[in-house]
Amino acid sequence: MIALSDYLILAAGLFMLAVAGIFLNRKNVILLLMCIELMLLAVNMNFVAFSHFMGDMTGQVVVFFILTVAAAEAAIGLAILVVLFRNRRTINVQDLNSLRG
Amino acid sequence: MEQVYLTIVLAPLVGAIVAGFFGGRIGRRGAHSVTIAGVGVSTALSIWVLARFVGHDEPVFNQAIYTWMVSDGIRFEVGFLVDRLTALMMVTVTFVALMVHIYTIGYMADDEHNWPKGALTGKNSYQRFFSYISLFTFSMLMLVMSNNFMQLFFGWEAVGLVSYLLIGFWSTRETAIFANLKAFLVNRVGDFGFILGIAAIGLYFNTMDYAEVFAAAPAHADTQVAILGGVSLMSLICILLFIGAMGKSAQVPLHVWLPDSMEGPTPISALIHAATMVTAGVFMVARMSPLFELSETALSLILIIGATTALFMGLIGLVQNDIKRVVAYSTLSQLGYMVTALGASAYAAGIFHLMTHAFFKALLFLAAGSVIIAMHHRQDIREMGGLRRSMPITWITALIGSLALIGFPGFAGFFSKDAIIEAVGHSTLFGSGYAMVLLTLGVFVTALYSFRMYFLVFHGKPRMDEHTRHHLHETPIVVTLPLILLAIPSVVIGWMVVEPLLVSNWLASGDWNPIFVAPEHDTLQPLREHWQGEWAFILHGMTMPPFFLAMGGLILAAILWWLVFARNPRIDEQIQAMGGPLTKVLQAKYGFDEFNQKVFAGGGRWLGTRLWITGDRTLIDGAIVNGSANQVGRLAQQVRHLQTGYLYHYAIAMIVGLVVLLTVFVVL
Amino acid sequence: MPFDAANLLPIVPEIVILVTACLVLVLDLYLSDRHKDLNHSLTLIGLLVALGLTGVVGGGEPQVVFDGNVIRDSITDLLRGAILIVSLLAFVYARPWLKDRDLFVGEFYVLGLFAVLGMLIMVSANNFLVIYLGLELQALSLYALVAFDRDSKKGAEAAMKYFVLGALGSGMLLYGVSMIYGATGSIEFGPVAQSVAEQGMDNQVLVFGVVFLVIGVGFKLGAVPFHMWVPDIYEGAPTPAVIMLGSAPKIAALALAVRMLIDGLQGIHADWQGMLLILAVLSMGLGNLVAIAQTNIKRMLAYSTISHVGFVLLGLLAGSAQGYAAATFYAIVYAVMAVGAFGILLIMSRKGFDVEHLDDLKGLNDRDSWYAAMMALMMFSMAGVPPTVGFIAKLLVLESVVRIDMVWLAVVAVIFSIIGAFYYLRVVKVIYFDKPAPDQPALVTSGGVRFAMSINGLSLLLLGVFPATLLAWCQAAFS
Amino acid sequence: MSDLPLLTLVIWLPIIGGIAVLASGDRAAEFSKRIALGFSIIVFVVSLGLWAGFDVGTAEMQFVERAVWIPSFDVYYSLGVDGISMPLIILTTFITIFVIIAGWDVITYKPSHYMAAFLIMEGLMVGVFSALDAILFYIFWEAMLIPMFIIIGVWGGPNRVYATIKFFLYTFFGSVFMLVALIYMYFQADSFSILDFHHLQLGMTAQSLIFVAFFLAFAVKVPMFPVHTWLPDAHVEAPTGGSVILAAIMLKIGGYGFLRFSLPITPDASASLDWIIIALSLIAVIYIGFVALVQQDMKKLIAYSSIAHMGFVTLGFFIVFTILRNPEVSGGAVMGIEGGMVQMISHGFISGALFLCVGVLYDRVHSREIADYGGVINTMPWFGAFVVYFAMANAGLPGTSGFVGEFMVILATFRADFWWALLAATTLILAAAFTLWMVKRVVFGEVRNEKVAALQDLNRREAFNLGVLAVAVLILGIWPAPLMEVMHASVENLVAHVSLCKLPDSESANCILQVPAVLSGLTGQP
Repeated sequence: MIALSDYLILAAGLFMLAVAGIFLNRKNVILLLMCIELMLLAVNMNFVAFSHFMGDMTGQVVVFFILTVAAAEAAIGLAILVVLFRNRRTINVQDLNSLRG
Repeated sequence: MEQVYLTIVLAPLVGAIVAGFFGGRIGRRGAHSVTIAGVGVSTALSIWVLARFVGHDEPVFNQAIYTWMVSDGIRFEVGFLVDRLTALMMVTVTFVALMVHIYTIGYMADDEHNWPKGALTGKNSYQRFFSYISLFTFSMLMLVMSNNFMQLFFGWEAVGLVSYLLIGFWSTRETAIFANLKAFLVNRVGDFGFILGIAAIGLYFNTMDYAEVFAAAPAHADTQVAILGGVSLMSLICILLFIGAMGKSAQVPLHVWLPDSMEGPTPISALIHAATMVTAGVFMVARMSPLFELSETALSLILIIGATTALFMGLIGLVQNDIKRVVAYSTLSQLGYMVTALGASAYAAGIFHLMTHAFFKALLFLAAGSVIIAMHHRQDIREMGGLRRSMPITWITALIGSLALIGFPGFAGFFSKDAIIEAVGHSTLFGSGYAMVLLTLGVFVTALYSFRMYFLVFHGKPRMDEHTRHHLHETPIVVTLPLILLAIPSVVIGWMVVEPLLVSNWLASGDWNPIFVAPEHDTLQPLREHWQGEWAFILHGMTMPPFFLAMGGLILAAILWWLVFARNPRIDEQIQAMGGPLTKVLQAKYGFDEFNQKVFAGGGRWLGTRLWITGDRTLIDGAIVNGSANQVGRLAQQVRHLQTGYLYHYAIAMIVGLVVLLTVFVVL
Repeated sequence: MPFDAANLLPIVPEIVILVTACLVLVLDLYLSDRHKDLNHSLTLIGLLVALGLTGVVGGGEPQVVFDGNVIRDSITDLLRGAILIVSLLAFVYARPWLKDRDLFVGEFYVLGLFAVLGMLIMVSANNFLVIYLGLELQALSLYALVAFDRDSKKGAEAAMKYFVLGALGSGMLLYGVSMIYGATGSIEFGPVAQSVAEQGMDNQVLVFGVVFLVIGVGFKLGAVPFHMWVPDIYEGAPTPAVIMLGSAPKIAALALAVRMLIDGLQGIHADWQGMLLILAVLSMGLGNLVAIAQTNIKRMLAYSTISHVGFVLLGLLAGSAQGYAAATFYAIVYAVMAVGAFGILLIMSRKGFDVEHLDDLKGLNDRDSWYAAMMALMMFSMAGVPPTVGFIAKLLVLESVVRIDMVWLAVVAVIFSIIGAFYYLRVVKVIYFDKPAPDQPALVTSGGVRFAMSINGLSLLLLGVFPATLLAWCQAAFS
Repeated sequence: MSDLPLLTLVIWLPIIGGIAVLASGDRAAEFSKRIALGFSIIVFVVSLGLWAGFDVGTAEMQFVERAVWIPSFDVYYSLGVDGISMPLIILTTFITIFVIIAGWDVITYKPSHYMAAFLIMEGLMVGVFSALDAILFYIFWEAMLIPMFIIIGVWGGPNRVYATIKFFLYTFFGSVFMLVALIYMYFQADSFSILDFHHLQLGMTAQSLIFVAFFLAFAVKVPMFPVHTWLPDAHVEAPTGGSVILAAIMLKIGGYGFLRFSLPITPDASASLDWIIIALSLIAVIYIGFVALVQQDMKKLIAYSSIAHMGFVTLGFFIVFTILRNPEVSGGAVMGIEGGMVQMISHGFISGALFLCVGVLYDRVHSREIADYGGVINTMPWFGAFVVYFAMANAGLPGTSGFVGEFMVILATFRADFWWALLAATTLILAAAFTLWMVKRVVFGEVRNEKVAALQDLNRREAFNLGVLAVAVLILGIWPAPLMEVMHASVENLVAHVSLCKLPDSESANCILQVPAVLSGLTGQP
């Protein structure tokens, strides 16, 4: 039997992976978008797990919404990426430092 | 009577205001008429008041005119105390003032020559001068007629103000405006003590009124104050008050301003710096005799200071060549006599000398002024000589004044000075021996410098340049009339006053005695006991050392500066050269000026600069105010670099925040 | 569940905004360049109508509709009104700027309106999901707005940063929500509050979730150390985008905090109080400090925002109705000040010239003393100098802190506000004491803009002298 | 007459006037100046109503107005005056007239803004003196900074930016702590009424902290050493009118604060910490006296002289405790405070006049350096006479108002301690030295240069300004009784307050002052 805690630990792991990805990655902005998706997935995992173990459907409904939002978010993110590339000819994270101080 | 007294005080003030504010409109004639009228009214009324005291046993007037304010139960009032002492002072003040007013018409007649071209200050300077001297008369009357300490201080400072204005009257002269600043500041040092003395009275007596303070004073005779390990309250109060007197009456070491004050026009030297204002200190101490009698410490101090001033300031007079400065040092020396009298509890004698001195010293100054007018404002006695021929009235009156000054038997100064020396001789206080010796020697010195000046100015060959010599002539009537009018009292006042003042205690009226002398201090008692009339007094005086010393001085002066000088005009310098270092010390005036200039003026500026630069600018502003601002700015510059611009650093910051919050709130 | 029209009544303002947004979206396709003004007018009308309807449907007892998903209570009414007014001003100020730069297109209005809609939804949300949706609607619109000027390098970079960090922020918020769902078994505020009250502070999962939640709120508000996006976005984004995201969204972020922390999690107030305390002190300190070092006025205002957020948090952490009211008052006042300040920057900009540097404001008093006075009012208000309302706001917040015996915190706050006063004064100095650069043309603005700015600036004074009404509303919201 | 809300009128009339002047704008500058002058005169006349209707027999607040302002927060628009604040209000309305007149011809850059700033300033200052609600007080107190900040910054000298920001931040720094203290007391008293604060019982720790907070606020304003350094800078850079208002009134607000807040609210803390203030006051008198001596800039010199004179004010206020503690000394506490008050009023006239004098010169020569002048009296005899007169007043010459306060404070200080009095009395020498030395170098002497030679004497406006102030100085100097009468009851009530132990019963052992039996019947029981 897989316990609730196992799901939570997995989700937490995924979440940490996503967060780590955001701050370890210094190259490609697209990787950041993927990490964000991953983070939302970790949250979804939590919701589904809780929903299942509590016998409450709310959590799963929430997941649907989050997935939709994630899709919209990805769209916007990619759009910004295009603009960025159009302007700077690079999507290197390390190059994004003209605004600072 | 209140109206009379108010008129006496206010008439000169009205004159001053009219002449001061409307001087341009009423012109010279208007200005001197209105001020002389004002002072004339005061003089006449003062004489009338004195006459009433003499003839009708006028009761003592002690009343408030109005309440200045009330605070904490203490009433501060403006009011008059008019008793016989006051009446005497009023007459002295107003009479000399009137003389000076009249004299000024002549002295300031061509004052516009004293101003640079185009200076608007020179335009109505004549009227302004009259306004000032009338204002002075008002202030001085306020001082002597006051019945409380607050008003005393008012008059005290007001005469100081007018003195300041008049010394610096010729405001374009650097020396004049230096002298007036100096005079004011040195006087302020005295006032510093004076106001503390008043504050002490306020604390222990809870009133400012003379009569109430005097009445309560004996109860405080043994009160101790916990300052500096405990001093007697009365000593504290008296010494503080006396510091004020030292400033105003120019006693060592606060005398330095008086010689410099000669930068002012001569009439005011006569009025303020000889006859009246400088004697305010003497008057004040006499007025406060009920207090001073309770402190032998203060009396001893007064004795010593007075005697020191009397002799050592006289000595400086020997080496002065400016006609006014000689008289000025003579004034210092005579003030020393008066103060010494006070120290010996011979207040009456002090007041007596104050009076006689007022007349003959005013006379001497005005005579000197007359000479100065004739000499076209040259004041060096080495350039004079033989003036007796062209200026007979000035000559005679100056001679009378000089004789009065040296205490020639029969002249006014003789009575008062002899009384003082005798009184000091009977004093048993600490320092009285010292004082006795110095005063006696002082008589010799006085005669010497007075007649040195007299002979150099009026006898011998004329030494001035051709142009001046040709224009030498007696000064106009407005100048000589006051000389004559002052010469009369210089001769007779001693005869008239000595008996009532010193012997029969005329000052006391009824149970009110303005001068209180403790029986054990009563140094005039022997004089009273042996009193056999003025002639006997003179004859007795002529057997005493002071007489011989005075005569000796006179004869020596005659030999040196009349007989020898006629053959050897360089005798003056030769004598001074013989003095060697002594002369140097005298010429340097014992170094007081230099010391003050270096230590107080220079030191004050040095300290001020240090405090300003180091304290205000460097420490407070530099280090703390701007320093902290700069530190914050620097910190801000450093902290802003945390914002690196890199996305992942931003993310790390968030993660760090997360971890910290988790650690603090979940783990712990 | 049968359809019930009564359900729709409380959310009529949102519906109006949605309709307006859609209308503009469609209409824009058919409008020639000369008639783009219609977008603007339509938007303003939509906002005004929504504002009016807010008044109409507002008041009275709280209404919970849509199966407990949406609520309309006095907080909703107040914040809705504030958001609409502030957004209205923002749109008015933005127009000349857009026109000057050939950016006067429908998208701006659509995105802006959707952002407003998102904020309104946040204000009306009654569960974690709805509030999240509102948040995302607002955030996604704003991401796009930041990148709105397609040719701006800075804008693109700012948008990217905003997007990534924003996503990270909402990710964390969401993670926190999931934990709370797990701990309480509900995502509705009411049941959550009930459950929390029963469990108390023993439930570690709950506290764990709250930490993430606070981070989410902190991020949206821009509290240190989750503030890093704020200065970069303020500097990089085109000023009309900044005015949109720097004003009303602060009110929405406050709503986020109020709904989640107070409506949902009041039971573990002691826990989040400590967290907010840390954030508040750091925000006030860092915000005020670094602002001093700025020469770019937009960046400076960004740091100033951060410091103000610290003050808002002070009110929240006090944990009393009085404190919440103070925080709300503060947030509303701040939004009004911010929209005015950025409005001035917009007004002073012209084709080819953006007001970026402090020096660009030089001699504003000589160029137009009315605007100068308005800007000075904003600055004094931000510095908290009476008689402007900024002072009242600070006073209320300090009062709520002293009320819970945290005098030291009040002292810390005022010390930082002294530091803060310096850079606001510097702005006034530049406006009043410096002479304008020689080749500055006169400021030409339309009457509407001038009117709006006058209302905006004078309201700070008016609210400062008569704060009672607004304060009463704020207090009513939490009584 | 008495039904009119006089205080409200005196506060708001000038503010309305200021707005009217602003509205009239610079295009009709002459017109707007007239409006400004008209308002300032009307306000002065109205404020005289306060004097006329004042009941000197009571320490109760008079002309009280009270309206709810922020109900949920217990903040009231509550005004009232007693004998301490009323003279200061009249001083404010009086001085403002001269400021308006002084700026008439001189201010050419946006004159209407200049006048408006001063009118608004006037209203705010009157507000400070008449507010009975702590928050209202604080609002006026801080709001005052804005017009002053603008005045110095816009119409000031070359280094004005540094000076005005320093001024603002210094004062702001001082006052924010007071705000925290006020809020704290609100929770203790359940009210923001200042009079309720007077009846608070606070522990020693709380009192001490509140005292420190108040001290910071008021000491900066007064200003006391070592937080005085903003004043010389502000004065030097400010336009003439700014300097006048700053010296004549704004400094007084600090002194007023000590009387209204520090002394009655925290008497025990004040009693135990009074030595700090006394020490700082004496430092102000002596240290600043020496610093003033070496100033090269006339305005700086007068600014430093102001600090020294205000040192007298704080000295007069805080020797109270030493006097009350000493059972052997009867009375003196009232005199000290009254002396300080008189000193404040008098300093308002004198320093205002002196700054006007410097302004007269500055308008002609555009220099404030002493070295640029010399022999001014030769070309400006009337002006020279005024300068000498006011300088004498500044040096505390009897017969002028400068003497009254100084005299009373020295008398009262003597009751506290001989050495303090000795140190305080050095002002007689120092003040005379720095003032008259300046007079000597500027007014007297030979005409120094062509600029001085080309000077024109006072015009009618300047002569009017200086003349009226001179008369005021003289009247106060020769008859201060009316002023004293006005403040008697209030000051006595204040002294009664400070001699009460306001520690809670548990700490009553620490009471430094025991309530003397005679001092009962305080007004306005809690």
